Amino acid sequence: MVEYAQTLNYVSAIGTAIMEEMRRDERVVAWGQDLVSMRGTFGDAPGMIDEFGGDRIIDTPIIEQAIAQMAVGAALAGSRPIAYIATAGFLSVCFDTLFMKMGAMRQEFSYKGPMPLVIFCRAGVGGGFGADHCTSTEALFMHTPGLKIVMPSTPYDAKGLMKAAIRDDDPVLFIASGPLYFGTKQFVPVEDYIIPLGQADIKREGTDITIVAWSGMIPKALNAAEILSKDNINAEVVDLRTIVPMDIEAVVKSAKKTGRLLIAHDAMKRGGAAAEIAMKINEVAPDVVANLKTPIRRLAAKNLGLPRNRELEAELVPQIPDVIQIVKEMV
Amino acid sequence: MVEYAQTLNYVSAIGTAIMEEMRRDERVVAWGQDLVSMRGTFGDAPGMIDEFGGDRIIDTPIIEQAIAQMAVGAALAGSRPIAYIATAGFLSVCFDTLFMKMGAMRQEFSYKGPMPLVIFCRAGVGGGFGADHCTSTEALFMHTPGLKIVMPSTPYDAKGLMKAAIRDDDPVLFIASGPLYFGTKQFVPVEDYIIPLGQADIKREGTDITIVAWSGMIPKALNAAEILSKDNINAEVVDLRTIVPMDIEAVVKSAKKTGRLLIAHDAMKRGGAAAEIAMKINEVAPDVVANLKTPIRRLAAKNLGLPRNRELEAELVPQIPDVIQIVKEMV
Amino acid sequence: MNMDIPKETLLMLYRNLLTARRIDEKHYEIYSAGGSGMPWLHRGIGQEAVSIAICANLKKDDYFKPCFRMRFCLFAKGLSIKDIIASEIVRDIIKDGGNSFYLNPEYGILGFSGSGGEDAGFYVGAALSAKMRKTDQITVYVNGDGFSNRGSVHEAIVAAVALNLPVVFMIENNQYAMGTRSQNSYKMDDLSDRAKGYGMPGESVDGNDILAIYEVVKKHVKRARSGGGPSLIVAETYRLRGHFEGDPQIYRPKGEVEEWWKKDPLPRYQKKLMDMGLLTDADINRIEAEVKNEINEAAEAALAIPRPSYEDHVKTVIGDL
Amino acid sequence: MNMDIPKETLLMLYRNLLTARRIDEKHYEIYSAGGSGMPWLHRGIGQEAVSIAICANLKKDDYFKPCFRMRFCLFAKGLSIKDIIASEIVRDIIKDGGNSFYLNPEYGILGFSGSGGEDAGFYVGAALSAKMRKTDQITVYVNGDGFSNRGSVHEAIVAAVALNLPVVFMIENNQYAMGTRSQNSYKMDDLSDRAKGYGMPGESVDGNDILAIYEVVKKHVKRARSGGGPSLIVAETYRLRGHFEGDPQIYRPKGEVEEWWKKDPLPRYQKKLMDMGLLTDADINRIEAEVKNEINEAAEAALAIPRPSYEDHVKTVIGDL
Ligand SMILES: Cc1ncc(C[n+]2csc(CCOP(=O)(O)OP(=O)(O)O)c2C)c(N)n1
Ligand SMILES: Cc1ncc(C[n+]2csc(CCOP(=O)(O)OP(=O)(O)O)c2C)c(N)n1
Ligand SMILES: [Mg+2]
Ligand SMILES: [Mg+2]
Repeated sequence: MVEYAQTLNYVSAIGTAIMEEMRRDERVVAWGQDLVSMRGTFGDAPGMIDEFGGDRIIDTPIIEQAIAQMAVGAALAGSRPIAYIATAGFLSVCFDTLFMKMGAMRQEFSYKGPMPLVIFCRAGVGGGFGADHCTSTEALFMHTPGLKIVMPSTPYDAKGLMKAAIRDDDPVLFIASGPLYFGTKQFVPVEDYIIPLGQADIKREGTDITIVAWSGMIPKALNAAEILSKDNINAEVVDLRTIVPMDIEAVVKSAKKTGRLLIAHDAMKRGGAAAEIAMKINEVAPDVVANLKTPIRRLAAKNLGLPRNRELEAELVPQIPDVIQIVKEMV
Repeated sequence: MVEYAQTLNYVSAIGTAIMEEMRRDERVVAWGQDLVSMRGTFGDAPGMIDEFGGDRIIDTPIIEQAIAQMAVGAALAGSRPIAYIATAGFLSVCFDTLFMKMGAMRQEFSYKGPMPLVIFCRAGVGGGFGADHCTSTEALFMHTPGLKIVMPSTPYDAKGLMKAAIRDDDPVLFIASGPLYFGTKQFVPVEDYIIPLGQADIKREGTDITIVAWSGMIPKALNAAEILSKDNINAEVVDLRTIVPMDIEAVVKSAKKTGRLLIAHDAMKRGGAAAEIAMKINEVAPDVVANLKTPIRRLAAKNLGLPRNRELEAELVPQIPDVIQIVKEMV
Repeated sequence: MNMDIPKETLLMLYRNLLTARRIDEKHYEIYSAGGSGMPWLHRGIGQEAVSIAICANLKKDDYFKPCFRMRFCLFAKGLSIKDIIASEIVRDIIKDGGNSFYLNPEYGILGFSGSGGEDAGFYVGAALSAKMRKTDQITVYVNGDGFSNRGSVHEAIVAAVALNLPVVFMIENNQYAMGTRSQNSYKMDDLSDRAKGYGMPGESVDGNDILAIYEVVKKHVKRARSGGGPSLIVAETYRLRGHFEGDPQIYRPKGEVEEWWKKDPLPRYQKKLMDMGLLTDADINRIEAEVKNEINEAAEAALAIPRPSYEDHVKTVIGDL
Repeated sequence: MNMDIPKETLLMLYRNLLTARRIDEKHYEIYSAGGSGMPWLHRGIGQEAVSIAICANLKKDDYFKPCFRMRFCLFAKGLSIKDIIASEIVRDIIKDGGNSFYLNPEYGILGFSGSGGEDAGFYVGAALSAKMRKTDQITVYVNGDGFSNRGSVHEAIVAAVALNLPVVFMIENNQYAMGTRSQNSYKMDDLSDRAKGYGMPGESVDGNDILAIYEVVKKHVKRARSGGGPSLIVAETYRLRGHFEGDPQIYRPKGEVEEWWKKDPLPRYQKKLMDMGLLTDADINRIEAEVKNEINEAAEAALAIPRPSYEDHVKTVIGDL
């Protein structure tokens, strides 16, 4: 029986996961900008900075390239680092290391050893802070060899997945959702649990259409599903949770059941993850695709750089009414 | 009547295009590593370095971030720069400027003015030089707002497209194919011609299957098509030439004619351009897709970092026999 | 030493310094009232002397990027105060026929990177373009003590040095980058020693003494304009407010802010001008009233500009949607 | 000054210097013969003294990244010559049970970036890890004069300085980065002034004088190991061959190569040891024969290792294909 002892918001769930792992394994260390000086990064994980700050959690200057690179070196040297890059948009500032080295380097040199590291960042769509702070960048890393990508949508998932990420021997990119940071709290078990990477989760059962989404798109999809249910449209919401590895079987199974498939994400449409997911399903389950009642569709941001303007941003990035509309078109 | 006066290889066709544009418009300038000191970058475009070297063509230190960024600033300041980043793999070294600024910045700030610049680089698959030197990176830029992508496969196209790129008022990423640099020479008109961005070209007419490809994959597709023709399989090869904007109509038209569609590229499969093209076709021409004789397929590199080893690399990246095999599976 | 600055310049500096202060306060007022559309606010109060002194040394078409939190000082480069405020509160400046403080080549504003320091090369590239176009335009490129550490800023300096470009680099050291003290990033007493690593001249200046900055910038701008190549100025100042409005500032030693308020550049310069006999109480009151009036009118006009509509925005951008 | 270096060390340095030279020549021989699988060759002849002197100051588990063209010197860090050659000619070292010179944490080799300088942070991160793990491991990180300009190298230095990490940064200035003379990138007489920009110590040394390098590195390594923090050494040397084999080298001033051949570190050190009475003609011949023999055997063994097969390669990598 699971004992629910704490109600945590999303960011504190992440902080708690990291703190528990730091206690469990002294090789786990963390660095980034203002982790210690501003204390807010790990939410209100109690005592975290007092316990580890300055020693195993350290602040760095504004040097994202070094922050990411140091994780590679430290992981190879025997630590299990968590490197904090504040914003998913800033991943492009240290991109060579993420794209060409972190996952690819061991493959390039046929190296068998572990490279246990987590890049932890926050995707920021919703604030209207402009391209750098708000762009969702997961599609870039989907096209990156050897990098796992975690994008949770709830405190419970965030804690379990962060623990899995830290214990993984491969590099993991953990993209938290900024808008969910201080969202709905959830009971999160005190005891140790992990959610294995590569397992999707059905966040809402339904019969008429499958909506595949992740991270900040999940609450929007769930909200849309609630509203649609009043019109007797019963949507199933599949939360991928990890983009790489991807639980394509779960998607296929759901699509087979509902007969319709919509893939929705905050990131820009052209070259986005939805295209890959759709193609993948065509490859692994052509029969299921052939039997769909309507072609697979995708809902994603317009092919434009995000503006410095919250309302304009909301026009470019899919919102609840957009989900409702496209579902109605499909059903 | 077109007057054929010069036989040029691919790289000299590019150099000739740049030289002609520099003569035509004094705002056109170029910089990068060793353009002047090593002279080879523009092929044997006659007299180019003597005419412009040190003045309008300059060498920089090994500072790719600055090389790319300076193009943005200079373009806004009234020049029409061509910034040379030696290898398409190194684009990840200056990625923030390419991904978040070059195309996105004008959109971020609702800016209407021009930003005429060309990033010129060479994609290197084929050499076995490892991930950094050989990785094909176009999919990253397909997911980039506001950036046009040119990837020619012949000297004729290379010259006409480079001229179009230089005259374009938007930023253009020109990814030349390293393996084609010193490949087959072609008659290239002396007089001024441009090939508009966004027009695909049918490099081989066929009736049984459409192979969509670009850049270094085109010769492989054409070779495969020749071999397949001996088995009475008649493949049509559509050369996209520009990835953004994409001539999706040409692809649809060809697929409608042949009834089968294969998309092939050198880049890694997961999150690659083929997925986007397939999804796009599903969106714009669901009827054509519904009538295909077999599902759309893609042929791309394995989801791995490229090794420092020519033979292994060739195992990971599609070769002529791979094209032949998949076509035979489809027909 | 300041005696050779013409009286009009001295008074112009005063008026601009005061204007900057009041715009910053106006932004805070609008932000606090809510509903304006500003997603956040990073105030620049107390640091205005640096940008104001720089602008006084530049021509309209010189290239200048101030510290991100000092963008509002670009009025001193020629932008209208209305456009400054409209930029900050995210109005449809384009449709209004105005000039955004983010991207505006006519005024030497070549974009602004949210990933701090990524724009360094933009401004150096403009200097290269100016050299190739044989104009006498120069660049002043400023970052805070934090972003100045970034690799892209370094590469931009390497480029400017190697190509001998007319660029004055500046670090506006306000002692903090978010919660990180600059002394925790730099292990040297004088940040302008950074210049020695590139073989270019560098010097530090009191960033709260507007005339001192004015003179140092003048010297470096002159050097750049006459082909002398790049150099570095470090202006020592202080961030009097939190990183953003709402920052609990747990990282501040007690009493530090109070100490720095005593060095506030505005009253300091006011006193200096009074001591020099260039400013009376009556002048002060008159200028204050004029500036306040100007800013109130500008703010009202800015607030009256509609937010950009999706349709108008999309018209300004390229690409298939 | 060199008199306190033990005789065995002096002779070990000689043997390693000679071995390095002969490995480089062996690589050239194999490359020229063709068919080995080497995709290209960037020779390091004439620069060997730097890496050999560094290795003599390091323990097996210290972190060390040499200049990319000097990787073959890693035999002096403990790798077998067979593994060095096998790495260079792209054999299946993993299956053979050997150690690649590209990525090998056991020997302090933490990967090698084809985009030069991108690995700077890897090696600094290892130093941070060592500090956190409370070991006494240190890092020596070397780049050429070219890659040393990159922003990622700068950020790695900023990190090492801010966090006071045990890292000795080095620039191996062989006067060229491909066709670009280093004096066209750096506008200073002494490249080690770069250190001043970070507030860390820096010094230059004759990169063709193995004992001079040995002593300078010893000093800096000791400083790093005892918690003194990062520093910079610039070794002045020369690239005697083209950037790659086949480079037409149109950028070289006439006679320059010939001048630098006169400063070749190998005969120079040989003469010094003879002058010191530590080496006779007979010794020289004996060592030469031993080294040659060792390398020939290693090369033969390396060439006998099969190229990696696709199946074996894929077994070592993760991810769905
Ligand atoms: C590349 C990048 N990293 C991190 C941030 C987040 N960030 C915004 S402002 C800031 C501090 C900047 O410090 P400084 O340059 O000293 O300017 P100041 O805030 O003091 O004016 C940081 C870290 C960012 N915007 N860009
Ligand atoms: C980021 C990056 N830019 C460019 C290159 C191409 N390149 C390979 S070696 C080299 C020159 C390096 O010069 P230096 O660091 O002085 O080393 P040296 O060749 O003199 O040993 C260049 C530019 C590269 N590999 N990586
Ligand atoms: Mg600051
Ligand atoms: Mg060199």
